[in-house]
Amino acid sequence: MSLLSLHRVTASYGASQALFGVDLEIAPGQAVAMMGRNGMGKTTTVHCICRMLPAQGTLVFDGHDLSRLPSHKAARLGIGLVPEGRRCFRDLTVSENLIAAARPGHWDAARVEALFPRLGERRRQRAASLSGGEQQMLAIGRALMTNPRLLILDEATEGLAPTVRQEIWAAIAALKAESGMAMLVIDKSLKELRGACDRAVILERGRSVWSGAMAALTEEVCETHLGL
Amino acid sequence: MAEPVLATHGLSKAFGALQASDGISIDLRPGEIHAIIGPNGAGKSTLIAQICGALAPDAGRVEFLGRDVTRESTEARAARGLARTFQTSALAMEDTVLQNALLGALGASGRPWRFFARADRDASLRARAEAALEAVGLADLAELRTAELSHGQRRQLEVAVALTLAPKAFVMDEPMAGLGQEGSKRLTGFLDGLRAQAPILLVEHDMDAVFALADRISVLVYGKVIATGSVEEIRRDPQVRDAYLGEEA
Amino acid sequence: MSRESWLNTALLLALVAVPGWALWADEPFTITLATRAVIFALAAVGLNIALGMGGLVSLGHAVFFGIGGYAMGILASHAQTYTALMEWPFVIEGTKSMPVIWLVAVAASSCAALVIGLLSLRTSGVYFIMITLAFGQMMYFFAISWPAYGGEDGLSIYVRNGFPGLNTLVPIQFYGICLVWLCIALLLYARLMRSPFGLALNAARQVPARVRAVGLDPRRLQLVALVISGGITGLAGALFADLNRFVSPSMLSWQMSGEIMVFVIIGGVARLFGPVAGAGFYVLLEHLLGGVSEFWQIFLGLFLLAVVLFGKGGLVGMIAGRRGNG
Amino acid sequence: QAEVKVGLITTLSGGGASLGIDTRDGFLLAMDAAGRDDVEVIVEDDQRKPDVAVQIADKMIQSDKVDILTGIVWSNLAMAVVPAATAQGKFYLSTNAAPAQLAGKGCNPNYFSVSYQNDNLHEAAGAYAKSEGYTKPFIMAPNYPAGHDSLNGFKRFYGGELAGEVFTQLGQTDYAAELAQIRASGADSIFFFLPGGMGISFLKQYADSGIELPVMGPAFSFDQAILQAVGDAALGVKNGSNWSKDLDVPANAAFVSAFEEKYGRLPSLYAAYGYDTANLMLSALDKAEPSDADAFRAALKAADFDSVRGKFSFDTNNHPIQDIYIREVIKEGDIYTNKIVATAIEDRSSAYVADCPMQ
Amino acid sequence: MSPILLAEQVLNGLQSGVMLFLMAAGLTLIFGVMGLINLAHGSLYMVGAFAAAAVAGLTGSFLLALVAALAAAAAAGALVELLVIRRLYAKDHLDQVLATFALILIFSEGTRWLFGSFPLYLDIPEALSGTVTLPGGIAYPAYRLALIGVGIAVALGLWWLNARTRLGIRIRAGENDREMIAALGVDISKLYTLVFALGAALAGLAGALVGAIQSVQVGMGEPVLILAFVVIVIGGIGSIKGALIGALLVGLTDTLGGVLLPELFKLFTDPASAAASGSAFASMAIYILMAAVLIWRPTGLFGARA
Ligand SMILES: Nc1ncnc2c1ncn2[C@@H]1O[C@H](COP(=O)(O)OP(=O)(O)OP(=O)(O)O)[C@@H](O)[C@H]1O
Ligand SMILES: Nc1ncnc2c1ncn2[C@@H]1O[C@H](COP(=O)(O)OP(=O)(O)OP(=O)(O)O)[C@@H](O)[C@H]1O
Ligand SMILES: [Mg+2]
Ligand SMILES: [Mg+2]
Repeated sequence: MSLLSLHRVTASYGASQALFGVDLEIAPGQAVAMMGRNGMGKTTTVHCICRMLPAQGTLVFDGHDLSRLPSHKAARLGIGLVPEGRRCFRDLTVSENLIAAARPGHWDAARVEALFPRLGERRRQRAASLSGGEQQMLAIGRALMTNPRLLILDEATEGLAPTVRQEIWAAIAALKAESGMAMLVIDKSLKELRGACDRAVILERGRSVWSGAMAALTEEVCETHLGL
Repeated sequence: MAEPVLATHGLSKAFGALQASDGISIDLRPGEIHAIIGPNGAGKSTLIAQICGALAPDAGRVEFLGRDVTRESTEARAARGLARTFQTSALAMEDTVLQNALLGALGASGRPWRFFARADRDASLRARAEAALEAVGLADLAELRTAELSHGQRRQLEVAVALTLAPKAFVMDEPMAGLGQEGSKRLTGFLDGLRAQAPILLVEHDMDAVFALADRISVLVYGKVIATGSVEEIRRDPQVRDAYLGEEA
Repeated sequence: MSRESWLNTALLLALVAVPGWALWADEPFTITLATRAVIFALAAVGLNIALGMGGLVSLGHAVFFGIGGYAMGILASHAQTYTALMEWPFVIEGTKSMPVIWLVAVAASSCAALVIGLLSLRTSGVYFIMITLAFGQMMYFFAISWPAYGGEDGLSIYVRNGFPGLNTLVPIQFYGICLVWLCIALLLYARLMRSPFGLALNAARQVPARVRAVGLDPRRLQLVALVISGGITGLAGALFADLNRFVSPSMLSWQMSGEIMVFVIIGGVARLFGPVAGAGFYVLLEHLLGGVSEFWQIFLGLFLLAVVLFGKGGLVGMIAGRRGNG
Repeated sequence: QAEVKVGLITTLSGGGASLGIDTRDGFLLAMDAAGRDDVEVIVEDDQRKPDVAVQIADKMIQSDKVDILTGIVWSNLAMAVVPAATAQGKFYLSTNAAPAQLAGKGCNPNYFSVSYQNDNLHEAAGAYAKSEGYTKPFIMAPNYPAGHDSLNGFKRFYGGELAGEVFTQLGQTDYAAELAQIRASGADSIFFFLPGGMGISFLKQYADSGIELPVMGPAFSFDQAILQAVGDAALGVKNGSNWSKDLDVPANAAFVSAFEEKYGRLPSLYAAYGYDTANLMLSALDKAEPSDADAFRAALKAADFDSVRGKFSFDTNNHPIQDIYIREVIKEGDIYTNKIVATAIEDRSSAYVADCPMQ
Repeated sequence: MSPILLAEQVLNGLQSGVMLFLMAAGLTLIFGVMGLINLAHGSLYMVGAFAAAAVAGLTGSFLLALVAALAAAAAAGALVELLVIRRLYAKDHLDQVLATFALILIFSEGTRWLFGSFPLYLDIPEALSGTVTLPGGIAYPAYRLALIGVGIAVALGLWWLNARTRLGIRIRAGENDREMIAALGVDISKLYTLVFALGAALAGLAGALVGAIQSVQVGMGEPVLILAFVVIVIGGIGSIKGALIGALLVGLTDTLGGVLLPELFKLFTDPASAAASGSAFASMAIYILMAAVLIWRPTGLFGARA
């Protein structure tokens, strides 16, 4: 049984339609990569899952129909979001950012700080004054604080130094291995995605045009759909 | 060796106990792409803010085209021909893509005090704006509202606005961030050609791009330049590998 | 033509048709009412330049409105009593001539806008709202307790000022003057909106950092916008004083600032005819509801609430839809 | 079709509404009693805003074609309306506001104040202070024209030395600083003019301050409507007034009982002025049409009506000549009210008669 | 002026500052925390005062009156949030200004419709009437001392709520990015209703407490509203500490300005016109203070740097 299942999902921003039929299945513990060129609807799909944008079609999470739930209820079912562009709470300190999201479970502030020691060092600093990479770590840590069953990472390594990026990919791998957390990962680095994910979906102009095991993602597929 | 277009001398800036810039001296020479890399929080954006005038340094000087501009405002430096892109897009979201580009062209023309003419009918402004959009591949989206662009498209527009200024030097803070692989490749090719127009000070975490583009690389760690050199030199530098590159060397 | 242009044309035609209707229906007072609406609209067009284009939420526009009013009141009262305004170092006489009064009103209110702008533009957002309010309150309390020109009692000008070739006491003729001014201001607004200055100002409201990065000074743009805005509102103040043949500190009160802002918001911020629709709607509503019940302001409140909650972009937005680009 | 139209502009909404409502109710009480269907009264709310008052006056003159205007409570609104209305040949009968300008240089043959001249009630307090032998009164009023007139009025009839003279801010609600000043000044009495909520606040804070000096003021702060909100704090205060509900005049007794019967509350000053104004107008209408301005003016000037204040006649500036009394705040059962304790000035006209060109 | 009188006036200034803080506290909470410009705050203040006056009139108990004020204002606040304010968060400040301006009209005239146009009676409780003698021989009203106590308690409570509780942190997070805090599983709507009701209750409490020494009448809220805005802007929006210090500054400026400026002018002119012109400047004093503070520090004394 799949943890998250999207079937023929469509969505629009006002009058302009952005999704024209997206299918997506994520099994518990599975990591799925979502790929596609700029503006193809990856983030839009994420917004539909997190109920930040109304969507039509079937959206089921763990047996619950998502399509009628408000955002916070979806999150409480166990969907954790690391949003595109970080969106840390600017005026809150690092530790307040973490506290704001906290829900009981495995992950707490101490564990997050152990995962990203730099956050521990900047505990009392306002999020707005963090460097880009620090903010990104904070956004991941904040999503972990909700103890999700599905972690959505929308461009989570954007703007990070190679070393940090490697750290984050390592953290992602560790998360997957240890806690069996399912993941939906959006990233531009094909190489890293290949290592971290079991399956992949490719979006093009608001449609899922390809999906399958990571292994099946051949050069040709990449060339036709991702322009590589 | 040609005179540097842009140079800093001992720039220092502290935020409380944190020394974000610690005596940074770098320069940018004609025709080159000088990449600044370094771990997150090393002080790259802070350096750019000081170069562009958004932040006043505690000590040190910024020289542009052979003049000390340390005390000049952002707008004065821009008017002298220093163009920047922002790490997080700073665009007029309610306006169209074209209007954003027109704004750049208007800034470059230095004549905003016209109250009765029509901005979008001004041939020279328009030509400049459209050329820039064309260059980054946004020409088709010119009439779209900027808020409707995807994240990656906004990054492209960010570069386009800088282009309209036809500057003497570019300062770019992570222009690749948010671009897909295809987009990064295109932008890499584009920047490669751009250096003929004006040199580029490039802050970037995309090592593929940096290694492909940079004539020189400076590595910033904890506010200090720990190494400057060619791509090869930097790749080989054990200190840099340790602090920044990791396996990507 | 877009729906908004149709709406604008209809509004303009309605304004031109008012006097005809008033004569036909034998309701001469309608003209005075319409004059009031037109003058408020003019003040609001002024505010719309600062507010809509420049994003400067000024809760102190009554200062400019009031200065315009007092320019008229002071000049006319001196002319009325045949006393000089100033005898040293040179003599300045009062006047009952509208064009001179307008000139003085616009000059004085623009100067005030310049000074207030220089001091206030250091702040932004809610702080800007409050600092403009502060300047408004200073002027208000000053006017109340400053005895020379009537204090709280204000100044009564018994006869409306004159305009060469017109009899301004005839409501239609005075209405004509006001309507012409409104049209001029609207034209100015329309041109400004599309001009290079408008483009830059628009961006300065949204992303000042970007404007700076292209080499323009957002604060200077906003200052100029505020000066133009203040001048127009000041002109409206002079006309308003002439309509009532009276000025008092109530023209300087924060409620007045609030009302001008309400006109803009209910009409539609940054819409060309927003202030016209807003002022017209408000004046009409006030007039019609006033007779309904002693508690008519409850209904006024409900109407305003409905406009905010169910209309996007004010009345103009409700009818004409979202703003087109360019 | 009514032959005479009367426009009553007064404050019916917002903070000052109680004054306007009483004005209107008093006026309409007299109109109802007269039962004349040839006189139509149009009532409109001025919201206490001068520009709205002007607009209503314009409407009444232009569209409703009224002959007579009346009803304004506040001086600043009167200054906005009266000069323009009289300039257009309309009659204005004031039910309350009577600023100095309109009594002196700016007097007008078509403008009649039926209430008083603004200074009168303060003058009464001044006269009373003198007769009581106070030597160091502390006087205060808000810093606006009516406040200045008030203190000048007091000083005009008191004439002695002051312990202090303070102008408070218009709309001020906290008087701790003034109370401290009073305590330190060694005053032997207090005179204040603080209309509306300001007076309520002052009296409550005064009662709680531990200062125990005789207090005087004009009637406005001790009016029927306000007293109930002040409560015990007002007891014993002396106030100058040209009317009181216990004034021993037959017309007054009839008025008070009729008002109470119709509206279920005691009348206030404003109601009394409204009532008198209507009766004055009716008496003149019996003799002449407003369209015959000269005859109507003469009929008004004769003041041939039964005033609830007893003696009533007009001086050359069309302001009343009347007795002005001192009242004391008392408690009658559960109700706080006033009773007359002295006559402060007899046959008082106004200080500005000499400036008025009409002689 | 004797030193003892001056000391007393300083005390008066401080006390009026605390009173102002009481009024401003709820506004800071709503304004600073939720980012909402609530012009109807003054109306909720009025609702509290009227509820208190009505209940005090019926029961004669000041304590019950206070409870009623809190309850009525909180209920009115919650209702307003659910019906109106809720739809405004996504809109810009201007729509909030207009909508809450409309609420003022509805509240004011609605209250007048219910209670009539005449001011109501609300007096201080027997136990707190009269004066207490302070060191230095200053006779000071006991009720005002109690007000100071309440003001300080409210300040501490609010600071604690905002800075130290998870509720406070989440509310502030919501101010930065509502959509994001909801996506993290926080029911921000319910939270905001709660905050609004709390802010309203504080306004109601202030209305009842201050109403007892001032006048309870329609329109009592608006002058207070302006002053409260002045206070929180001087202090820096969103800062409880700022609101307290801003309130004290405004209280001192207002009181001492009113007392000292006429004295100062007496050095130049005769007493009557000195009193007049001194008072004229005094009435502008707090606005001059506010403008000066903002020119010097564009985001108030303790506001976050923009
Ligand atoms: N707020 C919005 N309003 C209108 N259209 C939008 C909005 N956001 C995105 N779009 C449009 O929807 C489409 C999909 O955008 P989306 O952000 O989902 O792309 P994406 O795949 O995440 O791209 P990127 O890699 O650049 O982030 C784009 O064409 C974009 O123009
Ligand atoms: N206004 C500020 N107040 C306090 N600390 C600040 C401020 N701005 C930046 N910093 C700190 O200074 C350091 C340098 O920040 P900067 O943004 O320059 O880093 P960066 O090199 O650009 O990093 P990234 O690659 O992640 O963008 C960071 O540790 C950051 O937290
Ligand atoms: Mg995206
Ligand atoms: Mg950076």
